Amino acid sequence: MTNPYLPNIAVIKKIISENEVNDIKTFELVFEDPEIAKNFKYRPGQFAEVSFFGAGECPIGIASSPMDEGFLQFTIKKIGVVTTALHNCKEGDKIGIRGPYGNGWPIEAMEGRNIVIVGGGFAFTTLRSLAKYILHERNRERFKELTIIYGARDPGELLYKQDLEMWGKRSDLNTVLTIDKEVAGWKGKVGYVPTILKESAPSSKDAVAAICGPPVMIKFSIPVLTELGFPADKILLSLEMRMKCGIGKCGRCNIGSKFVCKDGPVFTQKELQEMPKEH
Amino acid sequence: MKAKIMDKNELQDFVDELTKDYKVFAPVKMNRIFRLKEISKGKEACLGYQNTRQPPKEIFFPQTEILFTYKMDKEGVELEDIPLPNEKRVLFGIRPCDARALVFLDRFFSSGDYKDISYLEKREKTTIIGLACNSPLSTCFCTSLGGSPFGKEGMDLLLEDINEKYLIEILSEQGAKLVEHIPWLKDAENADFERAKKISEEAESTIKLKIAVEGLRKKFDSMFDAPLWDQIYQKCIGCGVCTYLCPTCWCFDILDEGTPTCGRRVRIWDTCQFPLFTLEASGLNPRPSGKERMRQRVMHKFNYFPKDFGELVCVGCGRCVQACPVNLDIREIIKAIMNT
Amino acid sequence: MRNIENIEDSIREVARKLLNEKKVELVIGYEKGTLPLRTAPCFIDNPDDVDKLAWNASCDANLSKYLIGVDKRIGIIAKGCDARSIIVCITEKQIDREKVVIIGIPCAGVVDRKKIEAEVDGEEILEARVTGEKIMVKGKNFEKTLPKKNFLCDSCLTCRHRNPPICDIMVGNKVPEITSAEGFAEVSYLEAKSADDRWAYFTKELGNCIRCYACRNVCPLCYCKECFVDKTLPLWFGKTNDLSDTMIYHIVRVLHVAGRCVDCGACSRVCPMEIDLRALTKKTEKIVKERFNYEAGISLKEVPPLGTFKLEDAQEFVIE
Amino acid sequence: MSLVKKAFETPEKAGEREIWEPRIIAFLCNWCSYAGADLAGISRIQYPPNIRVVRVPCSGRINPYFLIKSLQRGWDGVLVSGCHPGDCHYVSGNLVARRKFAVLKDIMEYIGVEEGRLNFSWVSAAEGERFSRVVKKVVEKVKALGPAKRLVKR
Repeated sequence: MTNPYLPNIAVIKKIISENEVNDIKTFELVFEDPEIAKNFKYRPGQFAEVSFFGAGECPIGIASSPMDEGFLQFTIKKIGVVTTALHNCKEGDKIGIRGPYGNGWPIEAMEGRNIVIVGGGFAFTTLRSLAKYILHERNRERFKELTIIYGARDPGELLYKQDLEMWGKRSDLNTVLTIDKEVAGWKGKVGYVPTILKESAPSSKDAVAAICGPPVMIKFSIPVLTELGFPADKILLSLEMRMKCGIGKCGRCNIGSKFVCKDGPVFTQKELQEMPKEH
Repeated sequence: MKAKIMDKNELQDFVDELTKDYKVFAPVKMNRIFRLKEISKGKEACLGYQNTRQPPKEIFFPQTEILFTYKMDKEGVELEDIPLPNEKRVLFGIRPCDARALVFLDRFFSSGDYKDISYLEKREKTTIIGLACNSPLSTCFCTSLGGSPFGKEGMDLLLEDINEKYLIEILSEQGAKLVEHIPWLKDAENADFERAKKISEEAESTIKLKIAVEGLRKKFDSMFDAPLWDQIYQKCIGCGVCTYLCPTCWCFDILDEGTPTCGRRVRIWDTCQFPLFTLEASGLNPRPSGKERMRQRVMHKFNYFPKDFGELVCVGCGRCVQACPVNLDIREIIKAIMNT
Repeated sequence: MRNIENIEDSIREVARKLLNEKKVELVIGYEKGTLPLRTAPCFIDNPDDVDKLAWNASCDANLSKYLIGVDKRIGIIAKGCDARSIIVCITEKQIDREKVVIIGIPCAGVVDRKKIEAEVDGEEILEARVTGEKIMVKGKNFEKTLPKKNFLCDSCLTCRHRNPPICDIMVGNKVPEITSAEGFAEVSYLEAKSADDRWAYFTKELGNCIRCYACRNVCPLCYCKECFVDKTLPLWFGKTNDLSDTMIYHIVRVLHVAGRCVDCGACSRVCPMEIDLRALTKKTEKIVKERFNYEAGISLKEVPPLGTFKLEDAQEFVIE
Repeated sequence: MSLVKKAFETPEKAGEREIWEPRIIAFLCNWCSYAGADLAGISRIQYPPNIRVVRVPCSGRINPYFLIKSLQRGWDGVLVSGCHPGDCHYVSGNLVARRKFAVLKDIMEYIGVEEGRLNFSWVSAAEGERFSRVVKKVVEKVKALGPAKRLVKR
């Protein structure tokens, strides 16, 4: 039996800043030990415990897609003790990773269906992993139509700008970008995500919706999706609760009889309705 | 089920035998309260106590436990896992409710695909010798929750005080192995079993409090938004006494200590009663006030855990009732829930 | 001797009147506990259930903690020490004087449960009643009556403010104040010891602490939004229960109550590991008395000693 | 746990074998004591090299956490030095601090931390000579007490 809390060492290969304010960065990491890299199998939507020795560890969604060989990407916002320490790192520094944890997006259940991805602000990381996974040539034909609706406060806050551009050019998906308030030179839509979602009204026939964003956006998007005909068990949410151990032992992310880190973070709206309103 | 018998005055020699090749933990009186401490000689242990202030979980799941230490320099990071204890241990003289609580902890820490090895390793290497309760306290309500003053769950040996002698019931093969060491123990006759049985019925009858807990789990299903929670939590001051003294509370926090070049990662007890337990980095706290936190403590024990593991996870030891600074009595909460 | 019963009735009367006349929205008092010698805080907002309010010698909780951060007009039952805590919180702008109706109770000292349990050497007390100067305790196979004055809480033995310094309504007539008792006997005893002995004493006592923060959460002076032990940015002191972290937690907490603590004794009473925390708080009280000649919670106008300074403060500790 | 023991060592800890040299952290107020220390340096006044100076705007800025944290991290002695009462650049910084230090020193010594671990002094900008005397006195005191053990986090 190995110590479940022992992280594996990874080296920071690249650090990409995601917004002008530079408080959100994407870290590209490679495991020091190729053996570990080989059997670090993960699905989109899973997270890992990223640790900076001396500061602690925190659960971060894996932003890269499982199809990307050889590296892992984490998008981290500078907000707490560990994230501040990570933001002070430079390329070549060594940090700890343990995981992958959580159930991730239910890829098997989504196969052969239309996919609607609704993301808001900084919580687009695991949705991007899902989108990249679906758009990969080996997987694309297993899924039908893909719609991505992604909004942020202003253009600077939109994450993964190169991906968004690439997706804009592709024909086999429909990308709708929006920002909250009008900004000069912005060609995309303007308005909050729920309103834009209602406007673009993706068809709910044989479709699954994956949504992740700030609580206020989710609060207003769920009714829109139900109105569009999405049944409660076809709306998938990735919850953001305070987690610590990541393996369902420390009790922090306990809602009702479920642990968000073990039984989630992806839940269907149906499951959430049965759980106590504490998320 | 075989059993041995020994006179009361042979107890110290019994423990001395154990200390020869086991590391023995036993209740020791420290100024006014009893605590489980490692002892080297039989006479340090004293069994004239109702229950230890802290449950035996502190022996297996200590309040501060090092997960690993790290050392970082130019070449790389060197992680040193903490060597697991290898010496055999004996936990002497714990009460049936606490032993039963350990069974819950075992089930939880070994559930799922990530096992908590430091806890499980210590548990495996420890033989449990329980002490039956001849005179339960007024705050004890183990009989309402499936336990009993002479309960045998989770123990390897059970000492039953039958006036001038101790009846030692052997409950597991690990217990049997322990008793083989001690040649001068005599086998028990039926008269001893009868006397023990009589005392156990007497003890059980002293617990008058019978809380109807059948259907409690189902009743709680609809209790999440009950207005009752608004009154119950008002006097709670949000300290950690009830959870730190509870034998079936195991929430913890993980944090790093030291400098980036070398230090250690430590696991410490934590409690759902503190606001920081669920405070998120964004500032949102799903359990902002004492009401949600008090509700979480009660609901987890009587509804959430039973949904996963099938049984209510309170053993009725009464420690939270005795130690609560504002006398917030969980028995009253259960009664209030039952008759809403 | 004023008997306890009519105090209880007059408390209920006062509470009913205040609630009926809408002078207060809530009355905070004591109700009978579920265990012998125990009472619990109770919150009455409806005149009909004022009969839950009780008064006996076990009403030891310091209720002023429940006034902080509540924006309602509240009537509060306050003994001498509780009223002094309210004064301290008012001078520190945590409680609005207009919003509080202080129902003062001249206090003859509250009973210390742990002393009584020690007296019956751990046998369980099944029933107990305090009448006048006698405590009657009954267990499974014993019954004893004990003189109340030997089993008062330590802080009550040397309390010099049994009558609340300020109150809006006084229930029952004043009790004679004691002036003879020297409150710092225990502290002087410890001061006489050598540094090594004191270190040994405090490491043994504080080594039992399980960091449950009952002492902090019960103290009316500890109302910080984010306590220094909860801070992680910067992480000042560790949260583990190693000896060094635990001792520093208690040292810094006591530094924070220096010049504000009224010695209500709640911290020592609630400690589950029965650590005598008053050995530390009484020391700060002694320092503040000797150095700045200040006693906390006496009048609404005084400024706490550590919030001000004098040019001629003593500086014997400064190296010449 | 060899790693852990190193964890809380202050950097370049003197090895046990050579004679032990105390390590003292000195919080000097920028206007007086820091200037006093400068003057001692300029006028080549010798004083023991055991102190590591932390420059603070005023002795009033020093929070008791700094001093307690220093003792916890293994410093053998703490010296806090500010302007003489009445000379404070911020008028009352040292006066407020004096009360805080008085209470802190009494409590720490009451708990059992040896007298001499926490030292306070007033040194003005013109007293270079006096600064070196104060430092000598503190170093002797701490040397007599030996390495710090109490409150140090292992």
